[in-house]
Amino acid sequence: MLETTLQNYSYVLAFLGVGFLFALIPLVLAVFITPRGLGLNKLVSYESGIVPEGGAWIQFEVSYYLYALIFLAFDVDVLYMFPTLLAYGTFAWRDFLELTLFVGILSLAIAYAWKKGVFEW
Amino acid sequence: MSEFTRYLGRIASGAASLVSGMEVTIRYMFKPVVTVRYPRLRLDIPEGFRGPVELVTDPETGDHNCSACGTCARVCPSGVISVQGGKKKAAGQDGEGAKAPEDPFVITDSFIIDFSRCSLCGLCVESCPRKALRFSHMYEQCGTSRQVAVVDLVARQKALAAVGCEPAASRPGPQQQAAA
Amino acid sequence: MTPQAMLDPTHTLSEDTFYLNMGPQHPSTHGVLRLLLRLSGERILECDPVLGYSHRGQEHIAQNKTYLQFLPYPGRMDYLSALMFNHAHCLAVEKAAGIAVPERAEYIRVICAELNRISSHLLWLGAYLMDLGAFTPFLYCFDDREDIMDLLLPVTGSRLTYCYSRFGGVAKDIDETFVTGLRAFIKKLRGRLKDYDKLVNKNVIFINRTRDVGVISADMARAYGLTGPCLRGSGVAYDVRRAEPYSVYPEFAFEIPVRSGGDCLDRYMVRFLEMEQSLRIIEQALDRLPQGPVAPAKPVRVVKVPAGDYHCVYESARGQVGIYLVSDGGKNPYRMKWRVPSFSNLSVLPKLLVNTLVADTIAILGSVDVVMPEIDR
Amino acid sequence: MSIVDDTLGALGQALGEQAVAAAERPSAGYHLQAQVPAQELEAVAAMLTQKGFFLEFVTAVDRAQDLELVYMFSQWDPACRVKLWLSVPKGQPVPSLARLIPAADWHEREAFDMLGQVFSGHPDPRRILLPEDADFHPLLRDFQAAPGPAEA
Amino acid sequence: MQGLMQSAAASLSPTVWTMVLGLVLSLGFVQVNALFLVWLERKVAAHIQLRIGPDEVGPFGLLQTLMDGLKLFVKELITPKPASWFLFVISPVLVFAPVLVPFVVLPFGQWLQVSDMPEGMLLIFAFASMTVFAILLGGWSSNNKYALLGAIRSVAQNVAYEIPLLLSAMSVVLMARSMSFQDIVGAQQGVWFVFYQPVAAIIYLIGATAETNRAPFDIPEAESELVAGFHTEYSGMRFALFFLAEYTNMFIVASVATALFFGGWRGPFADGPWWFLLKVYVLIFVVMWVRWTFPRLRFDQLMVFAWKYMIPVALANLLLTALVLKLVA
Repeated sequence: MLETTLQNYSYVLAFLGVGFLFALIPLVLAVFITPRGLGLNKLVSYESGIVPEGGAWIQFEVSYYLYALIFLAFDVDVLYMFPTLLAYGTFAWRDFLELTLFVGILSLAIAYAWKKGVFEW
Repeated sequence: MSEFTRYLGRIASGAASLVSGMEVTIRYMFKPVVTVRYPRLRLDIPEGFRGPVELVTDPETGDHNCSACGTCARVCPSGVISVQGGKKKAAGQDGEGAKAPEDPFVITDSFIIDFSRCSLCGLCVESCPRKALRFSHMYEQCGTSRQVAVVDLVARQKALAAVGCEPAASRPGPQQQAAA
Repeated sequence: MTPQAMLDPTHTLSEDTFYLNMGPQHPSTHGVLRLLLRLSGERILECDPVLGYSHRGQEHIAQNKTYLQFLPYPGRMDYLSALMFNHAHCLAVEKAAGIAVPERAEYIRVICAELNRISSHLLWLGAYLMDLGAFTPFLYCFDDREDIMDLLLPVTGSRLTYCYSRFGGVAKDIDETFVTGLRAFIKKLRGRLKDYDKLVNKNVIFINRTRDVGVISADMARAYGLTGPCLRGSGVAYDVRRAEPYSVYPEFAFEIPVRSGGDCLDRYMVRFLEMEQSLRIIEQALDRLPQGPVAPAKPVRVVKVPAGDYHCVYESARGQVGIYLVSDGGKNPYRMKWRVPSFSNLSVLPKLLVNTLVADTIAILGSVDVVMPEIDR
Repeated sequence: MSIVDDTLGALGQALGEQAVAAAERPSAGYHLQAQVPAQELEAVAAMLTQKGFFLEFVTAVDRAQDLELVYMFSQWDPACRVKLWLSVPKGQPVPSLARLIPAADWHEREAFDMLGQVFSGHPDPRRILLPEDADFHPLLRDFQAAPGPAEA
Repeated sequence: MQGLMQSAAASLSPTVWTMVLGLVLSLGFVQVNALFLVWLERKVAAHIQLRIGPDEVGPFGLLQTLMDGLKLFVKELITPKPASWFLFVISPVLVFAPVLVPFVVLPFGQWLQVSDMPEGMLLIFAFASMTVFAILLGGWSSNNKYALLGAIRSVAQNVAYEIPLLLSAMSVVLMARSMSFQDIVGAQQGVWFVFYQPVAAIIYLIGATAETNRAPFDIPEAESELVAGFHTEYSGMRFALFFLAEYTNMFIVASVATALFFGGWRGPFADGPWWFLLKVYVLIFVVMWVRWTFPRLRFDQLMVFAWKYMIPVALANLLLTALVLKLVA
């Protein structure tokens, strides 16, 4: 069992590594092939043909982070459900009840955010 | 409960509107394409098309009818046209011996248009008292400088005649286009 | 913060003011409009439009040309409804100089102007949908527009910047091919409008993007001098063709589509319905097309306008064109002021954009339907 | 009483009978015209706005020593168009209507841009069509355009 | 510990062979697939819009994309001055690196699969969501305002649509009692899951469209608003990598949909990879068809759609599935 897992993850590692190389090599090759430095104006950030006023690295509106926060709470919870589902059916009605309870509490989170107007801009 | 029915109704009506939109696009997908494979295929240029002006070649004389009166140059909104020339004696005729012909013999030395400034309004063609101007059917015009657009129509007509080009070369008929 | 302060070079940017230049080189500012936006996240706090990128001094040109020579220029202001601007110029000069126009020429002018209105609205429709992210309707509209151009090309000689009207008539008569072609086109476009209705007008995404976005009330429209579909979308049934009829418009039965909400969807619907009304006008004009000359026997070359000032209004695709002509009796206009609809229509934008999202900016700007060379002149 | 007569009366009351005149509508394109002293301008404009008029445009005509300012007001339905005009010596400011009528904002900026008419109290007196650093007003009669690339 | 090492070494040699073969095939497939998909997209778009589309290079214009790729390869790589150099350069690599991993578990056929991991489905979702890091890095490091807006939108959108995606997949897991693709496809012997789970299938497809930033959910690169969104500043090969990753991701989500809802490699006459590929490309065609039909949603509407419609419906669907399973069992 452990062996197979190791083997499987060696595939994942290899595919990840090759994917990395596969993306990197053409970029490195391109550096040698492509023309360079034709005109300094190209190096200015694009902003509809006007030299930008101030950079883009600034404090940003909070509403995006709110979404991220709900997501974090939600996604992690949802992930817990995968093992539950795999074991689903081994008990009579207990697992259904537990699943319902879990989903119900999860839904409360959305209902709360909905009521609080997180989704309104 | 009505809130909930409305919620479901919104989903249903929204989905229905999306499906009807997709029906339109899939129907168009199987319609014949409208693209014309230019330059492999060309459309006929209709008679009224306004291309850069050119001098009409008189089929009898094989020459243009311009009398260098300058009406076109005066009426032109953008100063596109400059004409030079005037009444001249016919070649081989002596000053006093020849009688002045009824129609004074006119030579147009040059008829220069600067197409880069032309807006194809048609005032010159309409104002010409001798109907010596018309629109050509040229539509493939490009160049790398403003000077390319400056053309002496008299010189061009002479050059075309010298190589035996048909007077109507600038207005290809449908047959010629199909061959191109 | 006032707009001047925004442009003041000594003004230091605080940590979280986010300025965004939208335009002049931007896919959906419809030409060379530049919007300087101050944002908080994606919410717009302030908008300052910067104009003049395609200013060509048309009014100055008018002072230095004869009335006839200025003829091709108005079509370059609003290049999408060149026939109408061309017509408007002729109308203004004819009225001032008292030049009569044969009836057949008036009918032809109206037919062509309405065709031009449809082609302008079609281009707007396609471009607006493209602004909202749907590319396909754009090409359908261009397909329809192509038919209009194919119809107008043999008659006017051009495809976009027409110069067709002449003082006292038009440059060329229409023939039977044009009339039959036009009748076929009317039938085809009616079918297409049904498809647009299914593809766009009922689409839930489209409706959500445009409903209650950029609401202009009737009072606001009045205060900013809005005209055309922008005004009619706000519930005011004002159309120059009805209010101060010119040419042969009084002879046709047509409705003025009006919507009361004043949002983007209403402006959209007004233009959409106007296309059908234009088709109706064209049909009636074709049915009643009189015989006769299309231009005076002796073409009008030199125009004598008595000294004084004259004002002429015209309903273009974007609203009311006003030509204020001052003559000193000379060959050239002494002063020719073009009151163009887009200029006033755009002036409402800074007010409209406050507290909307970046995506709405595009939706609102598109729904106002501006043509930059018209504004900049 | 028609809207034209009504407005004629109201303008006559505000400005005096001799300043107001009916115009030849079919050729002139407006129904009424009135010469307005600069100090009365805001009051008259406010009065017209109250009556439901909207501002079509503001412009100026160069008359040698003076600028002739033209304000075109219009009523939608029934149609009534009123031309207000005043002559001001070049360089003398005129009160701005921008705060009263938002439409005047851009039109006054254009009049300044093109003819150099200054509107006092304008909230945003920048050029509008020409570049910020332009030092000329092209619609003044003595302005000569520089030759373009084709002529040069 | 020593035993573990030994057993790993013993199992090495067949593993290495599968690995090399799998890598070569996957890499080749990724290339060809991207070329084909770009061509297909352009053809579908063209014909929907009454146009011809590419038809000059190669038969039916099939080689057009190859030529475009070559052109991009020799284009100048511009790194804007204000950008954060290292992150800017590395993010195209990061966006592409994880797209190869799902090919470990994608079930092209009963025997055509590198490895049938028991947690296969989860692996794909895990790596698919890594793309968003690269997009955020790329958009932020560009120091361009359009790119920043695009990147932030992208993150918010991806996290929001991740949840309905997982929830709809859960309904299938619940029915198949496994997360291994072979088991899931095996469970669809008679009837495809799409007939048991139509709601989950629709939610999955919508979520997948959003995850791959395809219209009408293409707000991170909404060209009429944000010019090109997060890849505004990218040129040449760097841009090509974003492009390649996008089209490969499209293939991956469509493959997962095929395996979860449409019976994978099963089909009439003879089971096999041809059925799998056919179904995947049909699904991709539908996604393209949708793209060339609809306008784009606004950002807040997109989020509202996810949180107010997709997630509640997906949750309800999951509970319903659990209940029905209890009742029939």
